[in-house]
Amino acid sequence: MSLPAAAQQVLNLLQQSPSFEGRNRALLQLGNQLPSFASERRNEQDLVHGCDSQVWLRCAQQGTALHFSASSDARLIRGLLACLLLRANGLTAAELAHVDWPDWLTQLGLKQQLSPSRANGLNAVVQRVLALSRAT
Amino acid sequence: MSLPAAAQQVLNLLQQSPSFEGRNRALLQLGNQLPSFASERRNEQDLVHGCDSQVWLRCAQQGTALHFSASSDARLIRGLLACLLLRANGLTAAELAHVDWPDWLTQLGLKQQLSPSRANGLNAVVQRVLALSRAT
Amino acid sequence: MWHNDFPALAALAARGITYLDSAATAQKPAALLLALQTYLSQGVANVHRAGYRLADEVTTAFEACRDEVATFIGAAQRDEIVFTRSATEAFNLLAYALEPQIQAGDELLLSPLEHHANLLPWQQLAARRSATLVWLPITASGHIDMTAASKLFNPRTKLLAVTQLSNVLGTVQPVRELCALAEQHGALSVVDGAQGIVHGTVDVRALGCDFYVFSAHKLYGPDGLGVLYGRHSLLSQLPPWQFGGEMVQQVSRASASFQAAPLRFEAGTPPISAVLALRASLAYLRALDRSAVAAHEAALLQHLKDGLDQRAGVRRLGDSDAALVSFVVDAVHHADLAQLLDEQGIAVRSGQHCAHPLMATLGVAGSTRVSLSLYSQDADLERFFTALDNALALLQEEPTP
Amino acid sequence: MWHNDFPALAALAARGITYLDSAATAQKPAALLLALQTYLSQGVANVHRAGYRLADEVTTAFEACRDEVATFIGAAQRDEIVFTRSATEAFNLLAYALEPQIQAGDELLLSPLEHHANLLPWQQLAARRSATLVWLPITASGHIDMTAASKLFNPRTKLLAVTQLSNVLGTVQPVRELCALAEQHGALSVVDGAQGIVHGTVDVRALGCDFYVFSAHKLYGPDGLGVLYGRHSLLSQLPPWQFGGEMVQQVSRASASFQAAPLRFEAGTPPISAVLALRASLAYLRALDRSAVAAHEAALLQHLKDGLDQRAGVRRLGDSDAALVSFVVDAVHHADLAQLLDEQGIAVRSGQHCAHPLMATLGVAGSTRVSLSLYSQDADLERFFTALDNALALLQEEPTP
Ligand SMILES: Cc1ncc(COP(=O)(O)O)c(C=O)c1O
Ligand SMILES: Cc1ncc(COP(=O)(O)O)c(C=O)c1O
Repeated sequence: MSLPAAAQQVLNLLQQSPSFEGRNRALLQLGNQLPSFASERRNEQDLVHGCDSQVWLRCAQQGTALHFSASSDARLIRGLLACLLLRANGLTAAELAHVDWPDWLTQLGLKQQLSPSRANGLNAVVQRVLALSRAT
Repeated sequence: MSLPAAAQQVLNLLQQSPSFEGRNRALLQLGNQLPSFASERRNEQDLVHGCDSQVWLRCAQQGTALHFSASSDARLIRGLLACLLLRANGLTAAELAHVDWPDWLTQLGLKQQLSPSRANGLNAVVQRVLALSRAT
Repeated sequence: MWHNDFPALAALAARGITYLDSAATAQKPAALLLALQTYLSQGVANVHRAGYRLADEVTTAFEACRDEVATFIGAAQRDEIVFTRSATEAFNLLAYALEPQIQAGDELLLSPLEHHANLLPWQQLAARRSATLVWLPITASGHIDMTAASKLFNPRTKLLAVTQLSNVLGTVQPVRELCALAEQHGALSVVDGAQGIVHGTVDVRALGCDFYVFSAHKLYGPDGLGVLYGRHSLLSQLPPWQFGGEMVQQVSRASASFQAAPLRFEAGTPPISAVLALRASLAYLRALDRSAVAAHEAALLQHLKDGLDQRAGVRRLGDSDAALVSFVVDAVHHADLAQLLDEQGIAVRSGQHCAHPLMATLGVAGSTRVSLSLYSQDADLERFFTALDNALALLQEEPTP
Repeated sequence: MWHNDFPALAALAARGITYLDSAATAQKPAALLLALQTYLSQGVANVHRAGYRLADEVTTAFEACRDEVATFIGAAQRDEIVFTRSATEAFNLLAYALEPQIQAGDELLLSPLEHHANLLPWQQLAARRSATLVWLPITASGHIDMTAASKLFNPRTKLLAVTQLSNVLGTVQPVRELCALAEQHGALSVVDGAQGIVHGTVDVRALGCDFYVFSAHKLYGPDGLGVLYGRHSLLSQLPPWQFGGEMVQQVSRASASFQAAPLRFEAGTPPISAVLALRASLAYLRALDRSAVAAHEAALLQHLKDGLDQRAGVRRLGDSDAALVSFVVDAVHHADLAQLLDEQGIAVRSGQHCAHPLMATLGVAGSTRVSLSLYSQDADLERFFTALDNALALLQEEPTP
């Protein structure tokens, strides 16, 4: 399964900037690009539990392709969300089920962030992505 | 404070027989000499709690001197009780308060038996002896 | 053979102590000591909702133990495993959390073999809810009488609580059959695996029980840690019992919402190092040839039974199937025997073994219990028998008149 | 200076980790590791009603810890000390055991500073008994407002539950004055000493509290162990809460009678090795010059406060008196800050610190908490500040449009 173009871009970006500053500045930029949820769309049912920041996630279907939108009140978390979404968006539910998320985050140098015990809740977000995709 | 004669005797007896067999045979003999409680006198209020065997203890006064009687359904425990009583009987409440029980049991080679956590309850018996003597 | 894996045994041997009380608590394998030492010397952290990598590592290791316990007992899901302070706490959790389900007139079915831990919480629950304890009769050999048992189930039966292996008689109980009966009658089943899990492979799904409880310290693990297994569909419905940090979702001044099971039952800082230590013990056990262990323990048990049966006046209680034997001696008080065995360095249990009703049922004031483990050896039993003979020689002597 | 006594610090340093989360759990002194290793490698035994010398020795050591805890906190009697799984369990024990004394309409007085452990058990109790939680106001500095507090006591006040030292703000509370008010009004007083005991000498009689609670793991002791102190006249009257072995006197099929306190509250096998480990930690602490420790911690705290106050956008929450500081940064999310600090090896707490109502009161979603201990050093704070500056440089940058 080849990478979506957007995912390839984020991969290049993060691999080019392995330093603490570079990586995090890149993440912050990625987060800024995330379309921000209008506050009236931040409803309870889109809230992902288990995150230390508030994370909203919703899913829309275009044909068989799924499109996720997400936001958070924390900027770095938004960057992490962007990394997930750029990898997920445009895939079908079947394709999504086969994404190797730990591998993806390892490639980005962000593997640690996916641990189930992390307060950032990234693991919870991935679970929600999969649950939403199964529900479509 | 000099030892009562009966206590001196039991001390001699146990010190003469330091072996496992000798000491325990002596204890069993001492226990046999303990005047046995008639079963109707084995009432609840004389029962000493915290013993793995059933131990009864009562106290009588002759002038200022205290006389304890005790029994148990376990023979070796009876022997241990005898060791305590031979040391205690005939003393006044004031004298009793000054008896160094750990030292006495150490002299007899039975110090271990007095530990508060021992299921034999010897420590509980000593506490009851003191409580009864204070109550007179 | 395995006994070299348990450093305390050499230390005890050097002091002339023969440890035959593993049913009370087991000695610990070197692997456990190492795991504890490693954790405590490399950096501790509190678990769950980790904000930094040390906490993440510790939490991951902590949660890995949950997986390993689930595998060890054949649970269907990791979130069926709750960590408690002890088996005792697990029973109390159940008795309080199930309270709303028990109504006046309901019947709780218990065996007279139960350890106080699997008796008193139900006795108290019954008192609080005006429910009735109903007793499963046992046979002369110390087994629950299945014919009689099957007649005791009825529509009022709400709960069955039975031990898998009696801590006094060493008898293995027909738990699978009883749980099946409970299921047929719509009653919940609680199995006390405190002893059972130590001496056989456990598969909670094959047993068919709703809840299964054990203590780590008897399973060559650390003290201060128990495990409650609960069937997911039931456990996830139980209300929380203890309240505090980590088990909540939202808290306001007026109210609170709670995590899903198992976290909702693990209020506050859990016994983290004990959980990590249990993980090491389970890894140790998993690496053993468990059928070789079973054969070893069976041979020791036979040796023990035969030896006792050869001694005049000695009477075994029930007919042990595994790991431990209780006995009484005619005209000898168990407390006297305990004292003389102890003087000779034999560590065995004496008394009522936290099972007063069973002792009353058997009509004995107390007994002496010898219990075995995978690290026990024939030489331990030889030393025990020598000490027993010495003790009985004294205690069975005619009293000098 | 004392930091060489804590083996984990070198291991953490070697990994580039700076541990500033001691309020969550403290690293352990070498003395504790040694005590555990000794116990586990020399032979373990279960405690109480010992039939043999190994069990007697372990029980004696176990009970000696009770004496040492009593001395450590100035209790009048050793039997005022109950061992629990944690501070959390101690609060739950109290909230259940005091339940019969709480009637509909009674008031329980709490501060909004309370950790969930000293809030949720009372919230639940209030719900069960239709009692009311009444909240003590706090000042801007994060201290309970005594003028306001004194007006809240009234004849319906049945219980006061307050923390000695806030785990979020580091503020020391006027506990002695509050307990005196409680006594005047015939209310029971419960003090949460989980943080307080770590950073000052405690004398429960001088405090005048009825109950005092702490966790061993924050006091340089083992996890899996808490302590409940209860004034003898009160503790001895409380009904038991958990039921099982060791806490009983007599048990029949129908009923049971129980030991006196503290054993009646210690059902089942207790966390024996943790109790022995706590004993080692207390011995270690007793040997320290505690005024030197206090001076060291005070200097570190000042260093921390000054450093934070120098940074633009950083706002401390409350005005800490001891050991820990929480802060927020304008326009920076605490979760983002946590992540960047962690990446630089700084282990600090981030979030709501198990004190949701306090965060709501303060109007913040979360905060970053730096907490100190006797083994903390100025160099730890320097590393923290460097990391903080690096993180804020990124997070306070204007977002590229
Ligand atoms: C059969 C049985 N159940 C329950 C228990 C209670 O275990 P714990 O004291 O570890 O809670 C024991 C331990 O003696 C036991 O043997
Ligand atoms: C003030 C306070 N109270 C109670 C607790 C609860 O302690 P534990 O989790 O050890 O039960 C904590 C620990 O975070 C605390 O800081």
